[in-house]
Amino acid sequence: MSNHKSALQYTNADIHINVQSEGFDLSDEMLQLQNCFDKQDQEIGAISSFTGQVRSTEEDQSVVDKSGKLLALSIEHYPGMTEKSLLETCQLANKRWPFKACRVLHRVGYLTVGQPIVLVLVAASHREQAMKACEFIIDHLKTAAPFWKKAIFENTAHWVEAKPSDQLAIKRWQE
Amino acid sequence: MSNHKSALQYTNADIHINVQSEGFDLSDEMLQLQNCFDKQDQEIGAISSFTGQVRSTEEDQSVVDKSGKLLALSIEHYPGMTEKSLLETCQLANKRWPFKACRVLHRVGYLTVGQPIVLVLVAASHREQAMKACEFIIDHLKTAAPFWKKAIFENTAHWVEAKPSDQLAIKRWQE
Amino acid sequence: MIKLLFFARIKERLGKSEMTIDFVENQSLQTLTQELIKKHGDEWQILLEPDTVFSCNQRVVDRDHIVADGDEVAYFPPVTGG
Amino acid sequence: MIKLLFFARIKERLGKSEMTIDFVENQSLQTLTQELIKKHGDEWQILLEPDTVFSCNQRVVDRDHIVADGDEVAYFPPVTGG
Repeated sequence: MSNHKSALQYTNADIHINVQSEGFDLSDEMLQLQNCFDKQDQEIGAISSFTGQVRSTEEDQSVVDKSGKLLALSIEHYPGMTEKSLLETCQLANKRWPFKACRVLHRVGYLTVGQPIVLVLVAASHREQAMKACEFIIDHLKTAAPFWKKAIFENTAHWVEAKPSDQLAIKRWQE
Repeated sequence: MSNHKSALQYTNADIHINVQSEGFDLSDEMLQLQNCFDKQDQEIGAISSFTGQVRSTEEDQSVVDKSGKLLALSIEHYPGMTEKSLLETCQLANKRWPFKACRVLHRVGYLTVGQPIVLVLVAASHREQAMKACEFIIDHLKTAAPFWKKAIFENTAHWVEAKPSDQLAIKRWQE
Repeated sequence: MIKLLFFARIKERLGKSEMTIDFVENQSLQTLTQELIKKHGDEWQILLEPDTVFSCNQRVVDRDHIVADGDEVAYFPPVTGG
Repeated sequence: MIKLLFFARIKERLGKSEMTIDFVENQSLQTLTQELIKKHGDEWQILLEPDTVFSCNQRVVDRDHIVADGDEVAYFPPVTGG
């Protein structure tokens, strides 16, 4: 999980983390992200966002046959450690791709199909920093932040297994 | 510029292109992106966005000394060719990272500091497709779509020069 | 005292989300966990499954980590957020 | 007839955004452009600057591209959108 204790250094980027059950509005979050700055000194040229949401489809048809349709995800977390882990992830990203501000919102509780789960927003001077930091944060979060998803199907429910592809995605950043 | 005529193949992704002088609202665009789909079959798990906006700062202090503060960008385009070029860029992205829907909005005219210039929104089943396609589209657009920016300073105005770094960014995708 | 927390399928299996146990000097998480299994029965073997993650004071740690009095120890499956 | 379009600093330098010229059989963009410069003067050399991009019917083309009657030809500097 988080092996990056050295990354916990001072950074002058504005980092906002929230774990919440409520939804969020992308434009509102964009505004709040931009409000971190002095209007007279707008150095932000690039804003990247990633939104993850509950998909209805299971690629594995055998799962669909057995369990029925996916209705929702129920997401649990480790309060306290989650926020700490997300903050570390953002600080680590900021060290590699210096950005001006970032917001990470992650929802918990019962989320039906089509609902947003996570939002990562990064504002930077240039597009490379914004896009890379955003990508890194979502990849890192998936293997480090203590959240667990339970998939609620018509006929059953089961805990979602960690994906080897997420482990591969985070390894890519260590090259 | 666009050497990718072979990419003009049929794709079942929903691609929306607009060149406009008006601004845009990110949440509205997200909604419209999602409205492309049958609500009963929501296969979208990931949405990436990139927003580029007018920065106030010039890295080169000698430019600031001579020209004064940047006030705005005036953006010109080649109507018809622009839309064609943006569509090709999206189709090329979709060929490499199949996505479900994408929206590209690019503004023209007089845009003051802090105003958004371009929005790229990509919705896909998984995050890798959404993020890579979004990144590719903005990189490709910068070297292919016929837009030209004029920087309006307090004391002068000049056409923005094409950046070698943008040429490098697009070369990266050819590896 | 040591505070123990259990999450997700581990919590469901054990039927509890937290408990406290007495502090024992110079005890590793591995030993502490083996004692728990000895006391509570086979159902608790889930704590030592290869993919179970251990944390101490909200940081992921190895199983040979030595626990201090007042520590918060948590057991959880690989994370699946995002 | 061939329709010519000029954009950005090329448009400003020439003081016009479009014009039409007569079609000449089997003429490359390079030749067509040299004829324009010959006719309109040195100011028009900007059309053959190394970084000027040529398009024909809204596709970027090389300077040896042969023009057809009714084509839309455009001259512009490297693009700077996004």
